[in-house]
Amino acid sequence: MTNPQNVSLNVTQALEFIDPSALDIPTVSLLDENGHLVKDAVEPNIDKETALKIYKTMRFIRALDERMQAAQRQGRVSFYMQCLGEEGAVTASAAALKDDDMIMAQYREQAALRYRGFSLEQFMNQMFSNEKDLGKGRQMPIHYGSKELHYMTISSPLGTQIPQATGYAYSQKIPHINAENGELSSEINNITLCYFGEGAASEGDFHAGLNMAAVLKAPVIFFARNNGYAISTPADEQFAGDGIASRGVGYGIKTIRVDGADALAVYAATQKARQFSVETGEPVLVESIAYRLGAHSTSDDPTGYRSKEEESTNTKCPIQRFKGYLLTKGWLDEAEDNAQDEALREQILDAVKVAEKVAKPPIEDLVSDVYDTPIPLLEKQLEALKAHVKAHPDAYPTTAGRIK
Amino acid sequence: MTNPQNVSLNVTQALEFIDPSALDIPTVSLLDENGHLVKDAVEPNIDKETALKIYKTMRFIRALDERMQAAQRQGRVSFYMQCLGEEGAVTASAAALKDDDMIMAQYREQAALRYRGFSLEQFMNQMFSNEKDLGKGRQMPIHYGSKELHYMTISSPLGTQIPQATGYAYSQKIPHINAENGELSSEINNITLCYFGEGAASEGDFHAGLNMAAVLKAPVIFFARNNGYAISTPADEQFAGDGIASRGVGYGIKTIRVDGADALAVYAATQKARQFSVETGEPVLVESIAYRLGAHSTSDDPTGYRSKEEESTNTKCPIQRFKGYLLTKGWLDEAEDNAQDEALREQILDAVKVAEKVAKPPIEDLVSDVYDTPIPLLEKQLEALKAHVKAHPDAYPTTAGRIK
Amino acid sequence: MAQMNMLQAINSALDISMSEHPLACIFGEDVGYFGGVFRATSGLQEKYGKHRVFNTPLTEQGILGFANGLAAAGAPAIAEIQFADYIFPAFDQIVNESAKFRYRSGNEFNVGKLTIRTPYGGGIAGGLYHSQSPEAYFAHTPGLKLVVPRNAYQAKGLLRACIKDDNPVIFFEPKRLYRASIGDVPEDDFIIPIGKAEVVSEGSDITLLAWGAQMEIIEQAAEMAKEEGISCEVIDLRSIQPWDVETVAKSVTKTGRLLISHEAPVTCGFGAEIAATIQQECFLHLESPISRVCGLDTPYPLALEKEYIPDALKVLSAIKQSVQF
Amino acid sequence: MAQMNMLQAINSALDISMSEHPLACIFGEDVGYFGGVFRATSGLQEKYGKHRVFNTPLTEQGILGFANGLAAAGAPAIAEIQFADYIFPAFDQIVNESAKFRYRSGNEFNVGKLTIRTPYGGGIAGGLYHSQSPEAYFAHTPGLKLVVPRNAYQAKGLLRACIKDDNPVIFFEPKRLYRASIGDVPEDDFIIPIGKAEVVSEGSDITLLAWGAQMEIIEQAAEMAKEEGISCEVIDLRSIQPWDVETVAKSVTKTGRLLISHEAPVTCGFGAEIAATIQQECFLHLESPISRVCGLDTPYPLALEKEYIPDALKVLSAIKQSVQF
Ligand SMILES: Cc1ncc(C[n+]2csc(CCOP(=O)(O)OP(=O)(O)O)c2C)c(N)n1
Ligand SMILES: Cc1ncc(C[n+]2csc(CCOP(=O)(O)OP(=O)(O)O)c2C)c(N)n1
Ligand SMILES: [Mg+2]
Ligand SMILES: [Mg+2]
Repeated sequence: MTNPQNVSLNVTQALEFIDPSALDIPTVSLLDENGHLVKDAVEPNIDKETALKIYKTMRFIRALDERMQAAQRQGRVSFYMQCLGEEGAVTASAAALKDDDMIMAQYREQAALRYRGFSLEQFMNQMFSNEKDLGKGRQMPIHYGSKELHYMTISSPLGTQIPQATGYAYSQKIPHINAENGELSSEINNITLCYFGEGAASEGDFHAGLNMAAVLKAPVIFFARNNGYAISTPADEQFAGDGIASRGVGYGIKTIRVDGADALAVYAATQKARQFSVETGEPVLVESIAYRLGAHSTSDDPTGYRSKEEESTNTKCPIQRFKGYLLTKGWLDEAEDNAQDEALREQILDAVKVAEKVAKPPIEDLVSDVYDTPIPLLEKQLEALKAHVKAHPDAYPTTAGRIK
Repeated sequence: MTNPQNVSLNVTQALEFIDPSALDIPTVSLLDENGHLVKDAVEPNIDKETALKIYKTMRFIRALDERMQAAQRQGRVSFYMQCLGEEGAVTASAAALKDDDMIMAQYREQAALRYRGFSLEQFMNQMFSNEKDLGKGRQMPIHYGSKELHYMTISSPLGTQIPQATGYAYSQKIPHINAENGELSSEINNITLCYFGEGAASEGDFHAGLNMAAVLKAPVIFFARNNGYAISTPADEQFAGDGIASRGVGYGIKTIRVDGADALAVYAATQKARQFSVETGEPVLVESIAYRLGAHSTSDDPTGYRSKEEESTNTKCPIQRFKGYLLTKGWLDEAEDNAQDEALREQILDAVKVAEKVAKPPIEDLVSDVYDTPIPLLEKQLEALKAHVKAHPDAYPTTAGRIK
Repeated sequence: MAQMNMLQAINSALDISMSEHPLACIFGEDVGYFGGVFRATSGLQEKYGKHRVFNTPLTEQGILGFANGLAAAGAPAIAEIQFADYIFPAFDQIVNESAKFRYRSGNEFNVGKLTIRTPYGGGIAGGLYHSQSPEAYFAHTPGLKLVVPRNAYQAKGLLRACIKDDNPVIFFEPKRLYRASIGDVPEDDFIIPIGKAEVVSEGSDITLLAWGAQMEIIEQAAEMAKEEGISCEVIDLRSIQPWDVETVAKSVTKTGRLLISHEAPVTCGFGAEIAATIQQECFLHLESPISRVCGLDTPYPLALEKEYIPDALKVLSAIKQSVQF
Repeated sequence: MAQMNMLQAINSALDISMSEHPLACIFGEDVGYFGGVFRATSGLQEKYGKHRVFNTPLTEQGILGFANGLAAAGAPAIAEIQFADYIFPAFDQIVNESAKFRYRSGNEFNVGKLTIRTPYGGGIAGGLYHSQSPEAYFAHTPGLKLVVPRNAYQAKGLLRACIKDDNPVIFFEPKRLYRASIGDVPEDDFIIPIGKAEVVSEGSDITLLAWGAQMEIIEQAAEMAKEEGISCEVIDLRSIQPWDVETVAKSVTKTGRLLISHEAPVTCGFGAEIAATIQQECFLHLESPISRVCGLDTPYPLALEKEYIPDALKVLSAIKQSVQF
């Protein structure tokens, strides 16, 4: 009331610009390239089981990515996207959550879903859009989702999940609000974590989502994956500020930047963010810095827009680094690990072969789920379509044989 | 290339949040409440003529606002919006521009248009949507615009002018770019100034406009009018950061906050911003802090949402303050000033009486300007409508008599 | 029963809905303490708390993004867009997200609990940006339901149906009628089903079809036509998606003629869909071309609003043209 | 003349346009150095400089906002939206701003120099978000022009017309044909006027009408129908706004039958407008109901895309139904 414009109240006579370099945001790093704790670094609270699960998940995703990239080249799936270089950022952040916290991702975060327990078969069913796909074969490969695992189904339009995450998180907080005074009456059980790329952060939905979370106080962790590229567009053609983290201040959101190739640092930062969120009900912005080691997707070839030199100076591997940490800790048996990885690669190939033979969804799935129950118009359209397919079975081999 | 993520390169082991209070942005103030220069304040380069023009413009707008508010109460115009409390911010910022710089405003900036020379009659013609209105009577009162005066026609959807201002400014820069090296080859002739409220700054278009201006380097001054309210919504339910200025850093845009009730400070800040823009081709964000002294519009009654106490502690009048400055300077004859104001109030009433009697636009203006030339469909629709109106002249008195 | 205007009827439907579910939230620009620029949410923040009835920052895309997230979590999300003219910044969140949420996820997730309320329509000297009727933009989007009430009673019953419906629904409120439409409305809860048109008055020569505020106009035209000996069957479509082809087709089969009237520009308005469907359904029964009396293909004007709008006189001449075809 | 695919034809039209006006700019996501994800703008940054052919940040509303401003200043603004599915965040800037810029200002200002290019349509296993055909959303918006080419030749001539036209135009590029449609295209400048449909082949029993990639389908169906003794008149609408009622009505008056086919969902698609208009224009000449063979009223699917799309077989059966009515 004495401050209706909601601003700092200090006054100056000096006619000077605030310079964008006013904030010089550091990147939190705990492990060196070899996985050894850096001087002054404080190890977060992490147990062996969690550390190993993070590691196994990263290995799994690396193997899956390599195999599926190859499968796409062979024409077995139409499309694929690798997590290459960002496995640490994604896996360790997911690991710092409770398993029933909500995750709303962009698309390159298969590692988080795996960490939650999505099975190899489930990955395959989605990619082959067969009738076992939870998404009923309706979206392109890599658009996973699982209600059971609290992992929102991926949607291609970029940035849309950001304000949605704010809304989802807000619902998680409502039961903890004291209606009388509007204050938190208890620690919040679950929060929402929202992943997005530095490219998607240019969308208006980013602005809306972060501002609303700050104003309405929603317990959401905004996890920005700054990997340097949005398809071919480099980060310096995407924004002119200091990364994404520098925007946190403008929204009044607590912010932290972390080395995304350092799984331990990511784990520590996300843990801290989650703790803050459940206690205060407020959002946190985490920016992960990890280079996109691979192509944008199988439709892309980065040699058209970035240099060999750049690629050769940006090679940080989060898996190797975390492996070093585990070895130092004495938590990993390297031989066993290698054997498991070999076996895994076999399993993936086998799973491809199984999934590609599973039938496609039935014709009824063309019109189901548009509404909770098909409206009359859709029933009519389905009937007409069925009759047509039946009349021309050769032209529609996928469904013709199964129409009742 | 060594910094593909486009971020600060310093590293830390300390797991600490960047706190939103990291920036403590001061408000530039030059004149005290009585219009005397504050200690340490440096007077900007302003001549008597400009200072008087600023003052006269503010007086004009105050009188117009009062009269038109009353005219609305009498049912003579359907709608009105006052600039009350922000006359200094708007007039002085416009005064710091060249007359052929582009202005893209939100709606509460009639003072800028007046400063450019929009006549009393032109204001009236717009508000009475008569056939002399430059906008051909198509928009609600106060949606002014003038190509001649480089003042973009107001459009009601909030925030849309922000990225548009970036685009407009970019076009002003193109001729000054050296195609070989992409650098500026000369100082830029004209820039664009874009006004918007702290409420509109929540729109996605704000984010897009500022980010694009920073990345593409467009010579645009973003002039945020933080007046504490968006209709009934107070600034602390609009954003949680330190005003709008705190966002500048995140975009990498040079930023300055100024007391909007202090016309001299606004003039100085905008002058500095313009200078920077023409020299570098880059944007500047200016935030003006001035309370909305009046209602949002004639459709609004603030007693429903803000307290008498608040209103009584926020009463800064930019006109009184600047008058004090002029008197100290010996630039103003108070008696003459008062006489002129009296006369002006008469002129406004007369102008209302004239404008309300001017005919409405002809029926052809219903379909003109949808396209550069009416498409056949519209010609057909117009013919049918004319025939209908002719057949029922009593029902359409505005146009019936004039159809050829 | 009580006498209510449309705003009170809407407020009552919202009140019941808020009491029904502990997670239900109402939000939008100025809807909190102030109760909305039209006062439709008046008194609700006081009753249900600032955490369940609240102002949002000024961002329609944010309001709908937030609403989608809230609804996906199972909370009834009742979002207000201050004017339908300002729903377009939220178009992506509605058309690409709300409408496709259930389908794309195979029903792992859905936003069935989402209801969008928005005042729409002209006749209030609002010009381009306080007058639009954007229903047709959404009618082309499978996954959404669209509902428009014609009076206070309908507003309450239909809004309750929208909020309870397990699909995202846009509820268009004819703002011209907010205070003008007054009538008996039950204070208790009741529901008018979505997807059913209502034959408001029977007739034999021609079917007149409209929705929302335009109902008043066609009823007026029907009265005028009656004086000239033409018997009109008047239908309120009420629900635009899904729409009640059966009731309309049945009526047209009987009368042999159809006139559709809406405020939105004629080209590709929802009248086009109705005409296209009915010429198919009733081809052999049609005695004259299906007629559309709609807004011109221009932005919504101001000074010449009277000339622009599809008023009763225009409807009447189209009725006569159709009958005399 | 040279053999060009559609991408090359587009690139050539862009090249000519850039050389024509010193302020002309091409911009959008990835259109700069890389030349666009489909490579339509390939080589142009090198030729015209980074200040005139450039990447934007990833914000469609920003791209269109920027484009409106640039065009308002008199610079030919050629904006690319990477996929038509992602045009919705820009909906407000297009529908409330571009379309109404001239009207609301009384032509003090206009964005006639704006052209929006966007790849649209299905048939590429793209699922919900790389397949949409959103033309009808814009067809309901007075102030916009909408153009869709069916092959490489048309693409160049029509795109040149769009860029030269003094109104905001959306140019929908059928991405399925980008590399598939190859033909003779003049290397020099030429223009195909906006607003004129083209009778692609004459016939007497029924008129088939489509645009863009769907032309291939109806031509195929016409071939199949011919074998069954049915003579189809095939028309490419080319321009959806304004559309050539005269050419279509003339054809239907002759054939007595009309079939419209588009990929977008049938409800409130542009086929609805055509049907509504033509049943009016040709009421006494129609021998059977106007038929629409379009996408189902669902989001665009993936695994069952083949079942979903309005293919030649479906068009053929609708032709037969119409002729046998
Ligand atoms: C609204 C929207 N616009 C454009 C696209 C096309 N597109 C897909 S991914 C992508 C780049 C995203 O970059 P970033 O957010 O940095 O994520 P990253 O791929 O680096 O993980 C673009 C432009 C889209 N999917 N949605
Ligand atoms: C897109 C859009 N949403 C909502 C509105 C309705 N509206 C008109 S003015 C206003 C408040 C604007 O507040 P602010 O930007 O702070 O400007 P001020 O009125 O304080 O000058 C609102 C919500 C609108 N015009 N456009
Ligand atoms: Mg990226
Ligand atoms: Mg304000």
